[in-house]
Amino acid sequence: MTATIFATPDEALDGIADGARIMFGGFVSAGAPSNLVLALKRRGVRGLTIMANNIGFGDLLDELCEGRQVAKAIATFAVRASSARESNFEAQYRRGEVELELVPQGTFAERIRAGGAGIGGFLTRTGVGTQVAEGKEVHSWQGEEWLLERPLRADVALLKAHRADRLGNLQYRLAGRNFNPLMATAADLVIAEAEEIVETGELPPDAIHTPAVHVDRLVRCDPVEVRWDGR
Amino acid sequence: MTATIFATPDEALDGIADGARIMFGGFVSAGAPSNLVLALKRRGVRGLTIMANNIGFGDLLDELCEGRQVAKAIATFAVRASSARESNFEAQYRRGEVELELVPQGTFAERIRAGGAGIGGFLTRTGVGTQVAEGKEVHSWQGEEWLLERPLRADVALLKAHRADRLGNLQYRLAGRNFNPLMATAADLVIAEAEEIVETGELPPDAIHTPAVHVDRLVRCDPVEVRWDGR
Amino acid sequence: MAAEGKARLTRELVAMRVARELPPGATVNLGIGLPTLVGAFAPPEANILLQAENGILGYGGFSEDAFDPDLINAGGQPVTLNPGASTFDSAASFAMIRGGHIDVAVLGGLQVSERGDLANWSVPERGGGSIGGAMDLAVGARRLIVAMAHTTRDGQPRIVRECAYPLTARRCVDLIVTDLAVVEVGAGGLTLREVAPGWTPEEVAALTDAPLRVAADVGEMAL
Amino acid sequence: MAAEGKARLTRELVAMRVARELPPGATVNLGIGLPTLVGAFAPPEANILLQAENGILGYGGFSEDAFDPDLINAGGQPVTLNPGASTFDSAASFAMIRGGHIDVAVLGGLQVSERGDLANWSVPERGGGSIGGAMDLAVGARRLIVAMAHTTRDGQPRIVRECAYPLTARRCVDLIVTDLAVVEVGAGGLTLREVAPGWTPEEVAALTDAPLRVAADVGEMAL
Repeated sequence: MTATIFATPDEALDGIADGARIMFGGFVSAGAPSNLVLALKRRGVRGLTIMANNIGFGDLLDELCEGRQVAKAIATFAVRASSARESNFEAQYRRGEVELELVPQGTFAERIRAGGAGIGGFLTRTGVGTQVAEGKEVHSWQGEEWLLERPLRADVALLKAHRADRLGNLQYRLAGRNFNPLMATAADLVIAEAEEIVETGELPPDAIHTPAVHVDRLVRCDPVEVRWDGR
Repeated sequence: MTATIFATPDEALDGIADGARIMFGGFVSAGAPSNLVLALKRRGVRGLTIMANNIGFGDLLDELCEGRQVAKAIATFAVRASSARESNFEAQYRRGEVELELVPQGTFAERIRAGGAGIGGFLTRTGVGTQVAEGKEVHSWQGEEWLLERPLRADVALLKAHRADRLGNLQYRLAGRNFNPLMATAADLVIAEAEEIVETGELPPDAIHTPAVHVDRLVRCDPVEVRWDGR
Repeated sequence: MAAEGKARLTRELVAMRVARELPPGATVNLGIGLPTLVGAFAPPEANILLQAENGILGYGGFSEDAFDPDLINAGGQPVTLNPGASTFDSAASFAMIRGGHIDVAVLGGLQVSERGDLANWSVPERGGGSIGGAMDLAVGARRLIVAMAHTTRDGQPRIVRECAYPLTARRCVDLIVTDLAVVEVGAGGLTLREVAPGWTPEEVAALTDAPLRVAADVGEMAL
Repeated sequence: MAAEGKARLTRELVAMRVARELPPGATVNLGIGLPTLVGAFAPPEANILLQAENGILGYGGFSEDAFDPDLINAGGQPVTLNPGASTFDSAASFAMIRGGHIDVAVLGGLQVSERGDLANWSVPERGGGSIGGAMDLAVGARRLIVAMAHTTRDGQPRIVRECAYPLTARRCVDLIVTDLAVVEVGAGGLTLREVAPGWTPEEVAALTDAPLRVAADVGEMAL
């Protein structure tokens, strides 16, 4: 289906309700759908399960914790080993108010890809013999041990593209690509903010990173300035 | 490692010996490394296991069968249901002279990707209840049956790129991409023919389809004209 | 039998009937053979996005231009690209297919069983056949339409109780469109929805091995 | 103990020593913290290709230009791109890492065991930690170098018989470079290869929990 273009990020989130499972593209400052995150904060929906590479590391997701909108996070960076500085998420996590599933980054990426690709599970050596293996099937093959990891899907994916066309094709820029194209395939409703929306046909077919079939809603937004200080 | 550039496709095949397991990019006429296939024919190595989407359907791989170089094929199109026309491969297959492992195309793609990505196996619904399931583990999960499919790797991958840079980055053109970027990750030695080789730095980072880390050898070749008549 | 001399629909008319099943904006994969004809009968205003499993979304008609070896559909036929077309590798293409992102697939068939099992890739007595993307499409597409001749050349039914030919996938077919009829596959078996002009439900049922329930509102095939 | 007052190598000197381990043309991933310093000490003529797991191959030094949020390494630091750099998604990036396409990974460490087990992501008494890409790199890189302080701030050895902290991966470390020593991990255990200037093998062994075999040709750390 052709993507629908919305005038504001708030309108683009129409229908997202309490308890939604939401994926967020982005890696620290790169390719994060910050306009959509801020609109989700304004929307005030609660009990969310959020899936993102990081929360509280140069992203705006931690702001969702201000209003206690997050019930659970699935992430690769969410808790610091040092207590130098504490995010809202960490404080709530340490008080037992939010749940956290910490996932190795490669497994996180692969699980999302599997969720979008109709793969029912995959075997990886990552995590064998660690806390990550707890409760998972271990397979032996070719003299190695492998964990069976399961696909990850969401109700909604919120993405940040550099450029979109009106049909819904997306291009990302440099390290802004990261999890965005994977999440585009793994959610029932896919909403992307783009810095620019061009006419259909302007993007060369070989240079499109996410084909339009994966994108339901678009909104044009100037990027929100975000910078992590590394702490 | 930076790619090494060779003057001719014959020199680029240096070291390939009898019994090699070789992947070939390409889908019918699109993105097929025909110069390298013809060089492999001239090289005369035998007992090959070849992995390609198709053999004898608008490709030149069937010519390898003229000199009986192929011992086994892993492919998705190799035998016609009609006997209207017979390729060398089909004739040899029907006489029991070559071995054939017929694979669903999506499973073929995913197995190669798994081979390049360190995945020890994956679950797919494709092939359940068919001949393809013979000898494979069947898993039950979420009320469905899934086949456990294993990764596919090769000694050598022969690829066709549209454009390369001297470092080894590759770009493909339109439907010429197909299996090429997957095979680039799944072989010990990766050799690509390219219609053009440009200076390193000329390809935009976001428009590179195969990063240079995957490519060992390059050779510049004009494409060989191939067209399938559909029979 | 009187029905034997009657005219059956041409391949083009079967394709035209299939095209009416495609909802506006649908993403559709057309298999090799008869199904490739369907694209030409989808009205442009329906904005159908055609996917080819060799890595194209948004291809158009068959190309009349100079042959471009890198611009073919999955049947090897030269095609054009519509505005907004994108290209991708085979893993991404089958992630699209197997991940449920294709609304409708149209495949050719050798046999379809009353449960919706499909056999479409191998004729053992003719020495085999090839799988291509058929098994992936049969399993992954949200809706699967099989377009085929109602009987073999020597008059044997292709809609059967059990497939004799090697299966492509089990319980995958949603609708069968033949040169004689439109048959829906449901939990309770097969329902005859439409018959070709000039044919009666009884005549179609006589050329069908599997039991056919005749729909209360059975009509002539809408072309 | 007399050794306690002696100077240890700075983080920069540890990074410099690690850089000497990178073979020309190697594809290298540098973990967060001390390892990110290694890039600056690799000579340009070595043509090291730096991979960042957030999706860059071929990044260069830290950027002094206006901050570009889309051009950061996996530690969130702004970087430049060298000619020939490419960018890709996280699945492709970890396919590169887990598929054995990274020649060397350099990671920080909390503890390394005599068998080469690594613990580097969690300090339970400080409330946890995060995994990031560490587990994937530890398992997937062809060679794993751990760069860390030889002891904790309060003098406890980090090279131990058994890791007390949660593991990153088992039997994954090939070489340990600390502010006191270079230690090789082999099938038979740990071998002390080099000591920091002014330190004796005995002094280093005294600050090491795991048994250390002293190499016959043990020397001063080559910087």
